[in-house]
Amino acid sequence: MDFSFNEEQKLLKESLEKFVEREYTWEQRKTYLAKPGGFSREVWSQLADMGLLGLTFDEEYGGIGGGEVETIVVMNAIGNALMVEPYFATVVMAGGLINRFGTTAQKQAILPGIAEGKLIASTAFTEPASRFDLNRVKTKAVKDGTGYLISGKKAVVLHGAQADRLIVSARTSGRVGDAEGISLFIVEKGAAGLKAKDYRTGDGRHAAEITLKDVRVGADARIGGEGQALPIIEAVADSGAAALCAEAVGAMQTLNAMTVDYMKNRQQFGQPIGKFQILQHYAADMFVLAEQSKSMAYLAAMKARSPDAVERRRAVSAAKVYIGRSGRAIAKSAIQMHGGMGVTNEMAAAHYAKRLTLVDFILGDTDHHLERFIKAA
Amino acid sequence: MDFSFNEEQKLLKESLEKFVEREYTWEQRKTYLAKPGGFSREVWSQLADMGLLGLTFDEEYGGIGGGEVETIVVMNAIGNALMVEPYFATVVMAGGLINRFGTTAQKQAILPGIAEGKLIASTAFTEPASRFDLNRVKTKAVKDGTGYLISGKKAVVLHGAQADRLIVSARTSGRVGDAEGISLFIVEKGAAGLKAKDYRTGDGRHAAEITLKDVRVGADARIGGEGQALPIIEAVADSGAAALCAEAVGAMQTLNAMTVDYMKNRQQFGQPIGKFQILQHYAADMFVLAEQSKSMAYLAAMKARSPDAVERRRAVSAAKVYIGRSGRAIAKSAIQMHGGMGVTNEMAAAHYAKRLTLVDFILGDTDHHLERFIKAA
Amino acid sequence: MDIEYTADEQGFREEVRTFVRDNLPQDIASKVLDHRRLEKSDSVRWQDILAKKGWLAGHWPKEYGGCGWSPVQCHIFDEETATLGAPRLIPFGLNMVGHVIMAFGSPWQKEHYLTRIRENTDWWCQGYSEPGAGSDLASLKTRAERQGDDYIVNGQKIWTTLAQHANMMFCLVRTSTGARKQEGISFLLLDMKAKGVTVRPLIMLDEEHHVNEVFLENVRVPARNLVGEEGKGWTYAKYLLGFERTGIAGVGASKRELQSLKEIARQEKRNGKPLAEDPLFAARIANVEIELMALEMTVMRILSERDKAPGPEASVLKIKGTEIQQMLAELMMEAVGPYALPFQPEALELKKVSRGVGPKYSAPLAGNYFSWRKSSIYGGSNEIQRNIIAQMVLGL
Amino acid sequence: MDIEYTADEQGFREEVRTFVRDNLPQDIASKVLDHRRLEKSDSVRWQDILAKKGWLAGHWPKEYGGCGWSPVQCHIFDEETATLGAPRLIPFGLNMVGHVIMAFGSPWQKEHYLTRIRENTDWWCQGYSEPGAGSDLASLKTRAERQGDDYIVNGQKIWTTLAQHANMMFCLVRTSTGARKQEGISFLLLDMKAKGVTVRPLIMLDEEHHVNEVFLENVRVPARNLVGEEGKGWTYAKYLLGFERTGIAGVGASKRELQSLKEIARQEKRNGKPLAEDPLFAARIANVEIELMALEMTVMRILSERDKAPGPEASVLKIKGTEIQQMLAELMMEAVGPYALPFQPEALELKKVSRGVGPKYSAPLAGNYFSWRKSSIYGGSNEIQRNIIAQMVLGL
Repeated sequence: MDFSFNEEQKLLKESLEKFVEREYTWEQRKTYLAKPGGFSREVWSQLADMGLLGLTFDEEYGGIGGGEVETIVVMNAIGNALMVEPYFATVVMAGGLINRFGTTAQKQAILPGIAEGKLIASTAFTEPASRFDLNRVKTKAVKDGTGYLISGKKAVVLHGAQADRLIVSARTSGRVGDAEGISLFIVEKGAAGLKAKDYRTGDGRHAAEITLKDVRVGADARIGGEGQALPIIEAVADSGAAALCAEAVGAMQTLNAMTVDYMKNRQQFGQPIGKFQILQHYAADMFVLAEQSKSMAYLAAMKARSPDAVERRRAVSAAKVYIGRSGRAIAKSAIQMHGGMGVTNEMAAAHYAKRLTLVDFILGDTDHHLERFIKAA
Repeated sequence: MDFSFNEEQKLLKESLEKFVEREYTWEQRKTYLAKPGGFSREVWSQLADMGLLGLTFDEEYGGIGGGEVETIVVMNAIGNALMVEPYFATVVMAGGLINRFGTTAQKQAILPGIAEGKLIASTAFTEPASRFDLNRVKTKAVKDGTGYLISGKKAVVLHGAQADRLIVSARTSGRVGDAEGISLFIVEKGAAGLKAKDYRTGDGRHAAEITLKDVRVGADARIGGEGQALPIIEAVADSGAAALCAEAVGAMQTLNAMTVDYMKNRQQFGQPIGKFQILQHYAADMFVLAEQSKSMAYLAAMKARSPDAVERRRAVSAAKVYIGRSGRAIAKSAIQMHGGMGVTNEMAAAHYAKRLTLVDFILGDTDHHLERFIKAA
Repeated sequence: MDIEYTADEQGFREEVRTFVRDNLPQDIASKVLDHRRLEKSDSVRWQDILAKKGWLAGHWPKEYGGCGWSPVQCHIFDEETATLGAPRLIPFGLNMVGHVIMAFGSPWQKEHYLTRIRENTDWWCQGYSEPGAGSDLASLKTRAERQGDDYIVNGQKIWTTLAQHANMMFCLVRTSTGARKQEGISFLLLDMKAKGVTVRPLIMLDEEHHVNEVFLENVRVPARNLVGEEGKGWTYAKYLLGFERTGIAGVGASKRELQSLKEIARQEKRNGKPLAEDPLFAARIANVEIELMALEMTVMRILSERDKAPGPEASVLKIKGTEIQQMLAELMMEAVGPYALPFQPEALELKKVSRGVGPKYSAPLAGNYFSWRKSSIYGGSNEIQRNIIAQMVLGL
Repeated sequence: MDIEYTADEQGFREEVRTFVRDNLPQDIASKVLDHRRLEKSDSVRWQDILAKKGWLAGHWPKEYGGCGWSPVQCHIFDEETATLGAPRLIPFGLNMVGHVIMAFGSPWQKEHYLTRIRENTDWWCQGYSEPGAGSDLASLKTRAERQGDDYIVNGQKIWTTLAQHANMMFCLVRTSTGARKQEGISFLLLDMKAKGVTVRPLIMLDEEHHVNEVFLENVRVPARNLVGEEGKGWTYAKYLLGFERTGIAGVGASKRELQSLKEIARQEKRNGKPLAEDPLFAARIANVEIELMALEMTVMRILSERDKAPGPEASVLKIKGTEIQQMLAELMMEAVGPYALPFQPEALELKKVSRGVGPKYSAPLAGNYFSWRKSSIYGGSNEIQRNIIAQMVLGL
């Protein structure tokens, strides 16, 4: 049993920390948020240069063959600095999916582009009425010659309008809610019939509502067997959830540190507020939750690719429940302890609190995963 | 709108307080607990002399015609002093049932006896597998000539072995869980085939497991129409739940006062522990819960006889949920703040905490009433 | 003991309900019910309607032009207006400085300011908190120096709610330095249009502009705008703090929000069934509903003990009231699942509803959740309220 | 990073499991698994079995006759023994005074006492708390005065767990009065059979006899039973406090109790279905299970950072460990519904199971719940643990 990072992982962590210190101060971050699409293409290129955008891809496709631990390291750093680049959507979700389940041609066509920072990609699994159920797919893909015509709506697709490629789940047979009959397709930006309505999310990222109207794709755009995509989607969603857990833990750590710092400096009643026992206990609880969350993020990462699907579901869902709830609780306490400042948009702490609250609504909230955990028992 | 007691009610309250001060100190209470059946027949007689045992009965049967508010006053005082006499089982439950739903002959036969302190009575609704469902009756009553033969088991019957009369629910038709087909019968102590296994409860009262084997009762022992007793049982259980709420509030008030007192006197780190902010906040939360619980106990009492069954269920179940949960929370905090002393059986506070915990399991716990509240919406 | 309303009270409720139904502009009600953005003009319009009816200050004694409503009537009025979607009355004049002026103001202040409050002429804001004086209000530093007939005020106020709309501010200022920091504080009425007043917006978690910083630089305040005696400001502020006993619970508004939550939970689906029927979610709704029932009964109980002086029971109402508001806001956000994420400030405009994404009720809900986080901080944080209960009520 | 056990560790687990299965007396296991009353002889029997195998002090270094198990091995041993129903090892000798003697004891103390602990000869108890010194342990008042080769000890200890079975007590006593109250405290080893020692039972919430008051009246303790230096007792006590890092979490025992809870929830019915399938109850079980998963991972994480000195992370384990124990006990009590009420001390005897009322598992559960309330008070209350985290870890 070993919870330490190896030398490469330590180097990765350090180089990210240095990068953040240099290129991702809070002031710099504000300028990135203001750019088109809500992130910095320059930062994105730098991440590519550091090898991060192909982190988990096989080496023949421009990657460096990292695994879940490397993803933890990066996502943790992203959470620490509240980075807004589309790493999660592009590298973890879309890239991870293609690297694991795509054909050689698909890998060749997409992975090097992602690794080089030239291609943004995202996954479009959620629909307006699906809530968090990955099988509740209404979007249809109808065979048309050798290809398919896809029609339907996808909801809250992260960076959907910025993405050069979208991986879309669509039903080739069966009914909404069936496990069978779901297929996955790669759709290119600018395809006829594809529309993206871009918007910001409450935590400052971008997402989009996607409308597909008879969008034509070739047979070579399909990932996995026809109608057999649900296990792929679930596997990738579990990896994604584990990555989000690591990000959230990073955000908790920074937010806790900021809060303790504020408690040491803010004076009321002639002393730092951190001298008040009730606030000390809030801070202690925040610390405990963050420590336990860190443990759960490790567990999720270690089990995210377990060949035993029950073990995988239990670990990932347990982590998502624990971290979703803890993140929300830490966010509330941090806001409360920052007092008036905590409810303004002016303090960095507020933005960490918002991210920790809203991240719970990506890839399944606490209730969703609690139920999944119970069913997986 | 008026939340005050009228003059008679105030007098009742005062006379009870004086009685407790004189006859129900903590030391006296210990001697009562040690008596056969776990309570003092002398105290019981004194309560009869004060008119309390016929409090809510009609005057022609030796009662004084009080209502729910009078019951609140008494139950609150019982909770304040943690009195162990079978008031709830005898007067509120069994007596209340007969007074409201019995025949004239039944009233004449039983109510004056209760009012005079000569008769102990109880209700036997719960069964070993019924949990808190009043309709889950397996005990059978089979017609036999003009009377019935009753067979079955009844669980956790309060003061069941001390009771001279038991009011037993039994199925005359239908299946376990049906709403129809339940009847009520008065069974006398010593009836052939009736056995009571007496035991103490964790909060120092007595209860019994009752076994009935072909216990013969006449047709005149039936209360209400054959097979039509469930609404009667529910109505009485709701009155009973409201009364338990008032008792619990009384126990909360005393326990809170004891805890605050302890906090003022117990010294650690050179000051009373009540100076520590975290403990102050625990105490403040205990106060808030007790205040809110008091409000809910009033609501339950006021609606316990509402002709609108939905309104009645909503109010009583909401109160039982709120007070069950609050009582448990107050008990935990009180124990915690009493430190080592809080986990010994030597302090009165410990016994209040036990009562507040275990009272939740009488007439339906928090979960049971939460579900009932939701269904009543 | 009787927890039912009297026939008179029922009649009053009907009267209020009918009036609000007939007179509350539909566009304003829609905004409130759908959690959309209220403009200054919305509040002004509605308060003008009430002023015309003579109900804006209905809770004031008749001698000051109010209707002398009983506490129960006030509760009924609050509940009915809130339930039907009326905007919350801006409290700074009506429920705050108004009461201080009634109790401690000069005849001129009473004549001039109370009339203008009652007739909805002035928009007041509250100048209490300062950057270094939040929970520890008494350590405020804004100074007022007497110069002839004027005070010259210098300092900075913060968290000044809706100061951007206000033309008057009541504020606490330091006129001398006493032995205890509570001494030497005075209560001034300050014209926001006066020279030297600068209002700077503070943008909140929901990215909306509700509160401000107010900078005061050599602001000249006529001495006739000093309330009561110089140096007694802390006493007046405390009087005010204890005054608002039951409105703080927000029962009416929370009842409205509970209905809103239930409606959303009926529309949203989880596992193909309405979220309202999901056992875990239904339990959470029921729990907050039961909390609200308890709070309402406690409010009633306090109202019925009217003869008793206002006491620290307000702290119970503050704690529970804000906890319930926050729970309701959180459940509404949770109810819409992935649609908690989109940030759509433009959808907060009534006219632009159709441009939003997700179900029509979803756009404001995450912002609404973040916005309500302030309620456990403002007006004496819930930690301060627990200190008050422990120390004032329990004597610890 | 790798969270799986090594092949060696897996092998060790198998070895422990097999040994416990083959050697733990069935009657003892039944008592533990069914929450029934353990006698002194049960603990002695089991500890004798382990001593014979050489595993009683397996976690001790080899130089003191232990097996030098790694922290992971210790964790595995705890987990396997707990899961299979072995009684918890009485910690006062093995995990407490043993470590102090190893670090600070004289050669004679090491030879004499460590051997007797390892061989299960002595039953130790801990004399720390006093009536006036609970959380504030340093204000203890028991005095020890040097008289020739002896100390004469006078005072009173309280909350002395299982002192009724003990023949030895390690205790903190005051040998002089220092400037700070932590000074002048010494660490003595006291024979419970000595003249002047009186043990009085304290009956607990569950009406069982677990703890005691110990009165010390002119008790003569040979000076060779002073550990280390006079006046350094506080240092040794603190050393001990930080020593027990992960066992405090009680992961193994809580895993066993979780299984017990699940089994009860499968047997009990609510609405005609197993309670385990009731959505609200299932959610509560799942939540405590997830808490326990997190705690176990945190324990592992701390174990794997073995090179770091023992730190205040023990506070995290204490808080979460006891919260989980209490939740499990509460859920088991809730699971049996009305059968939480009967109090059946006689049913706690293994032989008398059949005489109880209700399902056979129900009798001990309410008592078990009340008994566990102590865990958040003893060993440094959870409030003290939060103080430690805030002050020692976060520097507040």
